Amino acid sequence: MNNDKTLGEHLRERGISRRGFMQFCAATASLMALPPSMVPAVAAALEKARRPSVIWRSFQECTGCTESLTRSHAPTVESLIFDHISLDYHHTLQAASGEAAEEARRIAMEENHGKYLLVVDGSIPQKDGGIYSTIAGITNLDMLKEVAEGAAAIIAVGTCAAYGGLPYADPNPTGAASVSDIIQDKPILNVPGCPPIPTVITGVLAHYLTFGTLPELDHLGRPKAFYGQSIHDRCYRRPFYERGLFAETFDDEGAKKGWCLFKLGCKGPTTYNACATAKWNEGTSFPIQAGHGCIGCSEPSFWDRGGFYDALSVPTDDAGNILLGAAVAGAAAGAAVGFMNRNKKDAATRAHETVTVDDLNGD
Amino acid sequence: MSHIQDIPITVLDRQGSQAQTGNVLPILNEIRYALALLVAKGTSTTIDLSAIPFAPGDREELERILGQGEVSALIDALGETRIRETDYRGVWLVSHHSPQGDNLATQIEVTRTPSLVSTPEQDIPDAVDALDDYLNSQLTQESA
Amino acid sequence: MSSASIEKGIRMIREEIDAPVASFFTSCVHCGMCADACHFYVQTGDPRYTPINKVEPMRRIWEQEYTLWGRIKATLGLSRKVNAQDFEAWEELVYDGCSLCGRCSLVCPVGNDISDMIRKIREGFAVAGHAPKDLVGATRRAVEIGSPMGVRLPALEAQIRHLKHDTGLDAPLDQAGADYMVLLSSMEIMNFPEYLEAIARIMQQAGRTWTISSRAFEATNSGVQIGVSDIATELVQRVVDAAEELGVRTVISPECGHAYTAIRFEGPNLIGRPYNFRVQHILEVLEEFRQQGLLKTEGKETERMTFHDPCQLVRKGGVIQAPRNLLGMVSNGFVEMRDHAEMNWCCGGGGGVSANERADELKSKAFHQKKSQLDELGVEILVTACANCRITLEEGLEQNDMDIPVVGLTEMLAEHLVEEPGNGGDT
Amino acid sequence: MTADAILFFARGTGFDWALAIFVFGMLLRLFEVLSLGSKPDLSEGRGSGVQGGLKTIVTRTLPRPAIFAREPVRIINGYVFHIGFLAVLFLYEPHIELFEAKMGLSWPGLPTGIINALGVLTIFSLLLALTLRLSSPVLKFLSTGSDYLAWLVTLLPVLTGYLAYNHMLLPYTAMLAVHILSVELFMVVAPFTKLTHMFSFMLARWYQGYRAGHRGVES
Repeated sequence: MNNDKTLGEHLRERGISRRGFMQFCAATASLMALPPSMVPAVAAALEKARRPSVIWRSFQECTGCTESLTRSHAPTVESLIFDHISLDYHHTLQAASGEAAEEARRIAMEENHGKYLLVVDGSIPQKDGGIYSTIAGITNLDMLKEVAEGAAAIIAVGTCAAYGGLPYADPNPTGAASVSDIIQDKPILNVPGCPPIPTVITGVLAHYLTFGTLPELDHLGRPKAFYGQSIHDRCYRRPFYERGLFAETFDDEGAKKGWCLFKLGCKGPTTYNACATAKWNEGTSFPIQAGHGCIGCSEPSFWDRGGFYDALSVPTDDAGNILLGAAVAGAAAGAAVGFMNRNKKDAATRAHETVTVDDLNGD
Repeated sequence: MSHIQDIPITVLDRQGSQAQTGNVLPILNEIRYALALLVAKGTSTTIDLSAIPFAPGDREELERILGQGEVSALIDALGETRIRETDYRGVWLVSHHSPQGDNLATQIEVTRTPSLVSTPEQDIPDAVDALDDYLNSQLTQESA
Repeated sequence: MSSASIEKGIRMIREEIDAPVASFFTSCVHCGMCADACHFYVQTGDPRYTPINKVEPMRRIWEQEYTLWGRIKATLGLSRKVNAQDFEAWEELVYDGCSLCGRCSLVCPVGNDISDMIRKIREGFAVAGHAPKDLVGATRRAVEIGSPMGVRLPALEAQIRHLKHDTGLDAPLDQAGADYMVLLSSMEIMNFPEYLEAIARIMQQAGRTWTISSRAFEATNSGVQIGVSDIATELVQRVVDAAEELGVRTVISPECGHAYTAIRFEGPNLIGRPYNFRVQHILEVLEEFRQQGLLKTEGKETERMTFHDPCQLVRKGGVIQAPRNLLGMVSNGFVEMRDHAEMNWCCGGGGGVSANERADELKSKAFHQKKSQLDELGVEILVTACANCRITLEEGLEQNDMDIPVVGLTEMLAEHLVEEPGNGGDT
Repeated sequence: MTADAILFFARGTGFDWALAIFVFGMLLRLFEVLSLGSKPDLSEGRGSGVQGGLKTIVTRTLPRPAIFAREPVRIINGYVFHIGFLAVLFLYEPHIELFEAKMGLSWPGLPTGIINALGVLTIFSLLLALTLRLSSPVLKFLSTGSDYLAWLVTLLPVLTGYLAYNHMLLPYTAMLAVHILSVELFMVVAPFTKLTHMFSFMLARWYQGYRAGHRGVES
């Protein structure tokens, strides 16, 4: 594939009409969560967009993120984008393997030095020199450093790459770290989620492809367009929260009526993601719609933030012992102070000499 | 059943089961506002439904209320785009689908004619050329 | 003999602080409601007279000595110990600026009995040498002579002779086995001898026997007012000894406020045991007579009159309905003040204030509370049942050029007693 | 430290310690009070001390008309922020969930909109309380640093709860963390300020009511 072609040319080469291109632009704008009024701008940008080289590296991960992406469907907007980008290395998806695959990667890195986009899924073990995850004898840590060096930008796909994710969970035996823990000198965009919503991954890629820049990010490095609002704020069950109607168990009347799942531990209020609007499985549903609270999988350390079934307002651990200890200590200290108080008062009482009128200094 | 969308979802009891989010009425109000704008200034508006949190059945409810108008169009370019005017004239429902039939995006356009229906400007000279080519080829055949 | 000192004062306050006091300080939210209940604050507008502020030295001693947090603060130098200057500064608030009327205790939203705390803090101030000299003098006379005003037995005997001469009625001294032992306040002996006559006539009509102890006829208790429990105990003990020696069933506290709460409620707690006799206020006795039909009156006053509720008798003594029932027997013109019964305003002279000449100006200011109540009603007669209130009211009315006679309820009743043949002054 | 980590601390260790200090402190205060003892009233009773005590615990909640007439604004405002604070604390569903988790007790809550409105009311009421405190000569005279601290730690949970719920000032996660931390501050401070009155008022009313009940006088 010729890297010099623009996307417009590329599509027309494939026999896509101008009207088809506009269809594509409308769908892409929607995918990027841009307002429909932006479609002409998207069209203008896409027409001229150049084909970027993309290297995808998978580290300490479960392939769930890639599954999410590929599970989507046959040629669609996303796949068109993927057709257009040059996915020069993805060890799960590419046909080549072993030395040939590594060779392809090295070539892509050299040819596109300073220009390629690096996509990472999985966390990076750092403990003991990073030996807990290696590919072709090279540790993930070394590989990330090597491949990041020539990248224009890095997209950390999935909570593991973005924040450490599951491997980072206490006690983090491999010393797992996120991409941004290791690489500080490159623009990094996080697409957290376990896994992330596939349209969000492609939406971010589309944005980079369209405008050649990373979209606006929040304080956790997430694109605001998708992570700008909490699940709770966009949840169709929100009205039940406002009215104080909650499912108390997973099979009670409230659950059947689709009431708010807050009391069943839904982390929607503190989880920022697009699940409630983008939804999953081609817009079919999302966990809350299926009757289960959000577990907050796109938030840092979600695995260690208390029970999935404990309401947000409930303390994360059972403080029974501490509380008992405090009560005992309070009673003991109280008894001690009480003892001192009694002594002091008794001493005052013992020292009491009967007061007579001569003691009053009246004159 | 090769697609998840093929699984039929039917809302049996809107009141009793998963009640409305209340997002149907706000959207209808937004459409009403857009229509007024179209009348007053001739400005078109597009509303992207994928950005709206819908409860199960909300989408169907919205489409039911909007109803089916006189015009339907099918654009078969990069996948299908189905366009239909609703009962409320000037309000169009535009849904983009992948070649496999997956719904990619649905928009409500409040306009005289949805932009996608109009022929792209550059396609017309191309059409002249194409038609010329055809006529020329006929001429060549005749003269031959 | 020891002498007064700040150390003794602090030690005494330490001794006085008990669980109720601690719970009061623990609960105070500084809401300031007690100020609005206090005539000294309301009439002066000086926030120092806010009742809870009057016990601030006690609060500090409590916090620094009886709470862990307070001990820590004191150790770290974050709070200042109570010193001589504090005693100096608070003396006026504790004695001159409080009549122990207890109105603040009734309005405190968290239920603090501030009045009782002031009663307690006075114990410390007294032994620290910070009691007003007039109160010390009165206390000395009470202990040494038997009456804070220095009234001796011969003065009483003279009044009894007058009674006999004027009415033919007797006031029997030291009569063992009488139904009632009557106590008198010095003021009644010196200023309001009508009271003695009223008692004699009422008892005669009711057919009850009564007596006065020559050893303990004084009802008032300077020890309670100045805040020296040891002296208060001694004074109570005199009455108890006399009553038990004479074997009376009931001791009658006269028309005096603090005398009633002192003998009725504080007494047994001071001497450390319950009595073998009952204690009743004269109004309680009269109310009993009324209910038993032993109190027969005729004719009714028609003047517009109101009743000044003595704080110790009504708010702190619980004798609320009796004076109203009794007044109803002899008056058609009775009207209530705006704030009455347990919410009455003090005359300003209670709690030793009237005996403390230094506090005269403040007392006069505080009286304006009563004045405004009276102005509102426009009464012709003011009835009360406390000799101390009566003196304070008379003074206050005179200072304000208000021409309203102040009458003791018992006397007023006596004036309306039905004269039955064979009774009365024709012996 | 990220917002979620602070929230986690607030919901976990922070809450445990704050609650522990609260329980420790309040028990300590209770012992301090009770250890000083009270003598039985030897005077002849006219009524029941127990009845008087119990009655006063309840009846002191209402002001006597004579005092209400003098300070209607201050008294009504006192009710507003007490009731508002308690309603927001005890009738907001997520809070009830907390009590259920900690104590196994549950009760019906109010719709969130009402709680939100009560929160606003409570905030304004507390602001008015401060204004009154600063403008009244008596209150200003009585007030110590501890009073203002108690005011602040009472306001903060209501204010931050309101801000969190309405997504103001900080992202929800951060504001929720701040909210819970402010509650923890309240719990830590409470046993060592006048906030102890939340429990001790019953003791104080009991003692005065008991004595009054025994003596047959008003209380």
